[in-house]
Amino acid sequence: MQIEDFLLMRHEILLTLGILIILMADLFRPHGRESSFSGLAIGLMAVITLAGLLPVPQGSLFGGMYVSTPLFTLVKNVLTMGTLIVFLQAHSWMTGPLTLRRRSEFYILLMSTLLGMYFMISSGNFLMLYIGLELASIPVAAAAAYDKFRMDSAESGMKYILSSAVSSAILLYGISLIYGATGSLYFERVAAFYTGTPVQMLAFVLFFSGLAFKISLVPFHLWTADVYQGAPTGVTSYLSVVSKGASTFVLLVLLYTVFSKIALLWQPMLFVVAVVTMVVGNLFALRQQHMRRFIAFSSISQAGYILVGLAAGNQLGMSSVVYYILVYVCSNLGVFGVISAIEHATGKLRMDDYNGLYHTNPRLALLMTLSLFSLAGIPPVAGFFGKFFLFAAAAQQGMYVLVILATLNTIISLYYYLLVVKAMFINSNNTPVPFFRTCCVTRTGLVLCALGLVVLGFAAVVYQQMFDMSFGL
Amino acid sequence: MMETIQSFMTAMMNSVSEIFASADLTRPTWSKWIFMALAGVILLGSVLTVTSRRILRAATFLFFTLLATAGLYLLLEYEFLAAVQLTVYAGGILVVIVFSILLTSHISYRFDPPPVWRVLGGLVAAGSGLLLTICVLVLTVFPKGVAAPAPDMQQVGNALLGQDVHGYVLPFEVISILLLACMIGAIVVARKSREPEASQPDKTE
Amino acid sequence: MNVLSLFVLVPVLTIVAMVLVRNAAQVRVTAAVGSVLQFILSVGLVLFYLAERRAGNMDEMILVHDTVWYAPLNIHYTVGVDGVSVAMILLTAIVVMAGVFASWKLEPLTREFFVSLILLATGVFGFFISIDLFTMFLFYELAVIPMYLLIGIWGSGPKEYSAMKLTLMLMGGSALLLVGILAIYFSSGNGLGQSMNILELSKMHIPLEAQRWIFPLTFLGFGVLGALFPFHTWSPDGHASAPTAVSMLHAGVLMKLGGYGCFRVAIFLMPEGAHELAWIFLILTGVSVVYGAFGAIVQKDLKYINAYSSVSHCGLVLFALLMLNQTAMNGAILQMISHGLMTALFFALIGMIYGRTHTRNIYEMGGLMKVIPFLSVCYVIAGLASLGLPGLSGFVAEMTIFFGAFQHADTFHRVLTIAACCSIVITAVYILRVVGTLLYGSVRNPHFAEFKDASWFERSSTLILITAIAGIGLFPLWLSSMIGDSLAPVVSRLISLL
Amino acid sequence: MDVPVHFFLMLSAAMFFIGVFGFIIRRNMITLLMAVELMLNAVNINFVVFNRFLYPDYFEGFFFALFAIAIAAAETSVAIAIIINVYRKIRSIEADDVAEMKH
Repeated sequence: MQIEDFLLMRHEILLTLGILIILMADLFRPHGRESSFSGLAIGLMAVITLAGLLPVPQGSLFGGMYVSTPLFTLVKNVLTMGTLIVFLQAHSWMTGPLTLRRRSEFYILLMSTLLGMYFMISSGNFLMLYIGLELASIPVAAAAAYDKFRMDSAESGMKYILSSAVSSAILLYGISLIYGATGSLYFERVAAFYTGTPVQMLAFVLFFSGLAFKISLVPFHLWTADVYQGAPTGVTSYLSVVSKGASTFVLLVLLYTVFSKIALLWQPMLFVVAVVTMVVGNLFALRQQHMRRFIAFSSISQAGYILVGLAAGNQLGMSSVVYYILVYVCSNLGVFGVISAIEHATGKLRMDDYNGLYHTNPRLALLMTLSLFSLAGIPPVAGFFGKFFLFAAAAQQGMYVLVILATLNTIISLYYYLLVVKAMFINSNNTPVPFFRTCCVTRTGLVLCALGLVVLGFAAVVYQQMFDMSFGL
Repeated sequence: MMETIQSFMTAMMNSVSEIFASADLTRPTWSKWIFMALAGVILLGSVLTVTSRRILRAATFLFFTLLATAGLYLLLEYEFLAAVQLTVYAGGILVVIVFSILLTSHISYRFDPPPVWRVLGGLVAAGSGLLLTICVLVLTVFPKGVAAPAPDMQQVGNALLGQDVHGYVLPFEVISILLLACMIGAIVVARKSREPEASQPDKTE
Repeated sequence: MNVLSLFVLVPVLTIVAMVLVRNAAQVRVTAAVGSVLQFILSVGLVLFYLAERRAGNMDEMILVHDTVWYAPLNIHYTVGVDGVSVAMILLTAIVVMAGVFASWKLEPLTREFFVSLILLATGVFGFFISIDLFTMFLFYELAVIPMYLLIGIWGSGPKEYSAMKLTLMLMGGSALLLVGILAIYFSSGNGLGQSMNILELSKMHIPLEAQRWIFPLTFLGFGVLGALFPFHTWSPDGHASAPTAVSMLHAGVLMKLGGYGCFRVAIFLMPEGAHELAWIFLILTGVSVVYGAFGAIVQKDLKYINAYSSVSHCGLVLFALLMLNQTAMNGAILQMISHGLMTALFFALIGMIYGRTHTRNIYEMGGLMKVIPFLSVCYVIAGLASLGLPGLSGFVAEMTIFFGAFQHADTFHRVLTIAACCSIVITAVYILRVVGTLLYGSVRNPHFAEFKDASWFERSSTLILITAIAGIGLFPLWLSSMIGDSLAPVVSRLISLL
Repeated sequence: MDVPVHFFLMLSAAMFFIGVFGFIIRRNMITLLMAVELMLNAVNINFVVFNRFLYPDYFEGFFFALFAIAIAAAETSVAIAIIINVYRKIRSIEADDVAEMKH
């Protein structure tokens, strides 16, 4: 291996080192002294984010097992930043007594998950894809069951591992048929032989279903609400943002490269799945009272919007999806930041508890409003731009019906997002969440989200960059 | 519509008869007999695994299924894989499963039979999936590869640490991290620890 | 730095200043300073515009400034104004200023109220100055969303319901609009390069098949905000629940966004589609006009009366636009301005009266002329303007509209026009009825006698509006010629295409 | 080898869908896990068969099966850990007892 190769894989190598550092730090920490590892993990993630910004050539290693392009690097950076923000927001929880004596494990689990996502994104072979996918999901299950003094956390972990196991079995069956139909597992060769024979179609459908589990598309979404509700808030936000973003991006890349020849099959399929996902997610979100369940269904419907861009299959679609993932990271982490701050301070998690929040904690309420508006696609926050581009991509392909259905769905979603806004600003409450100050680390995380929400929309250069790196069918 | 179905049926019939012709069942050989025996064990074992109402029996049937699968690998001359299957699957996974069964269930415990609608739903879902898959498989003509000799351990070892095309050093490394992470995850979840005093507000509702 | 961008920048800076200052009194002063500044700016813009025209600058839009924003979709930040938008900007500045004064004593959460109010104004100004579809859409939504909080927090009655209904219906309209904008963009250009710029788009030809479905989409999208008949139901509820300044701004300015959008986007960009499908919407707007007027007759609540009257008047705007000739369109724009001013005045007065009587039921009041003469006189003036008394702005606008409408000689247009004319009579009926019961007669409630007449900020608010109404009524020519000049090229293109 | 490739494939397909069937009808967590093991096993047969019969030049299927077994082991261990943790809480491993979730 040359030194450039190390540079090409810097995300993965640095993250592996980071995991080892934390492991070692835990092993050699003085006996009887507790340390939170929070600062260490945050610092490591910050270093990786910065290192990711270095300009580096593209290329492939290990005979095509590992591929890196500027777009991949960019998405990895987005995911790293998302993880960084999750760590920042989890800081106050991680320094609390509930996590005593097993703090380093939390970071190791999430970081190895992130490593799995890196490999998943950079894979050039179905084997690497699968290993990355598993590395990205098995530790999450353990992390979901991390809060083991609560019943629903354990249940959440169990639901996640079982559904993830079954989905990866289906995915594997798909991969095995792909291998049988094309004779290879390397993306390039598979793409060359993928012409759409019946067995290839079947293989694709199975493969897609497996990935759809991870992105929680309807009808593979049944685990989502329970898992989101039960897992610790930090893990839930990680699941709904980083994990989902990575899987979506992988699906995007595969659809546009490996399966590009059967676009005529997957475009109508995505059409249907997108519509069903949006509608079901929205309708269920309407009646949720528990904030984490609420966000679970909201994020299902968000995945539906992303599919609208995916279905387009053009350059605009690809860049819009990537852009939307970035925006989604900021918006959803903003929401989760507020939720976890309030949960940590008061233990309250129901929508009624948010009544009158603005009067006691105006800043949190404002950040929540901004994030929700971004999810709903209201200007001037970034979500507006993200949605516009997604829909523009579909419109470019002439899928106006899809766009109309999607925009009508945004109206439904606006309704329930406004319910939260209403709770915070309008409803009165005899026992409101008392005023509290978040610790400065958590606040940094919140400020980062707010900044992202405001800046991303207006700074067209971000989108321009993504557009330049993207490609169509 | 009728014509499409008809032509589909003819194509199916043709493919099926072709497959059976290539199997040439009139001239039984050892490998055919062994395959049939193994297939029988696998099918029976699988069905019993999911339908048995005693969990320990289900595990036993699963064990036989896994053994028969290892036999299948042997039949295909993949001795190494058969060995891995035996040690990791039958020896590792299954032992863990049996341990956990013994930890969590009483030996005489019997499941309640699943409700009828669920069985029907399962039958319909799995049955239609199976039917579809088999139709697609039957209709597919797979390219005839040249039967090359099975890999010897030297080749396997070289490929496992190879860095070029068809080299597997990267997945090998990544999977080691995966195993590490899973170990840590399993430990952090299963390790017994005392619940701290409720200085935190109660988070369950 | 482009001059027009100041119209967005000033309110944004005002908001920043309001967030930073210390107490409610300072917030009020900041808001007032900001809105007055904005007013001065817009007067300056009008003068500059007239001077440019007199100097012979015959560009379709002046002060055009173009910055590329999102290159992949050809989204530019493009601003520019013609006579129509200048007039609308002036209207907005006046109403915002009056609105700030009218809500001078508002509590609680004074700071938040003014921030949302100015945010709304930012959206409106941005909408009127932009000539890029994307930025236009952005500002449109920016103007709508603060309404939710404004009504929901500071409103009265079933405020949460009204606020939600209003927001969802308007956002539903904007959803159609989004599809329409994308469709316009992607069907423009004929492979030569697509555009979001309205000026460029008007020179391109959008295929007729596309126009056939994009026109109704965009017209409906904007029409929801302009209270087009089956989609007007948000308007009475919204107005009735909204606090004073919000009603003013909403009826006075926000509903004009709908009319302006219909003109600028739907009709201007898709003339053939408009010509073909105008009849459907003519019927709908005709219904709006008559239905609104009748609705106003049966109401007892002052705000509802005005809300229905707004439906009727805004219906008239769309009605006139769809006549697709110079005179009627000129009248439509004039009507927008006139209605904006007078309905703002109405709502301001209603707010002030309600603040004293704590009821809006007209039958519980009476004889107000004796106790609060200033406000009552203002109310009479507003009423007269509304029913189109010569010398006030309403007359000019409605006369022009009906002149224009009568230029169509076929039966269909005639019948509709006559039906719409009837609305004037109905308007007269309900205005006079309200004025009669409300202001004259004996004082029904004894403690009404203790009312104080308008305070200084209430006076300034109403006087600003009355001056503007009278100004337009007495000297309509500069305004109508300014609008007419800008309409002429539009209409001539409309006619040449057909 | 004189057994046609289709026979192997149909065998594995049957095994896979029996696993699916079991996953649908069972509610005991460990049985669910065993159903998943069946499915994974079926997949491995597929890989091996394809490798042996159709594409014997490289050992892609062989290695995939190898790695899949390793991953299945890891997955099972975490799943068992979680199941034991659940059992400690409620003394039951029936999924229905766990799912007291409200919708």
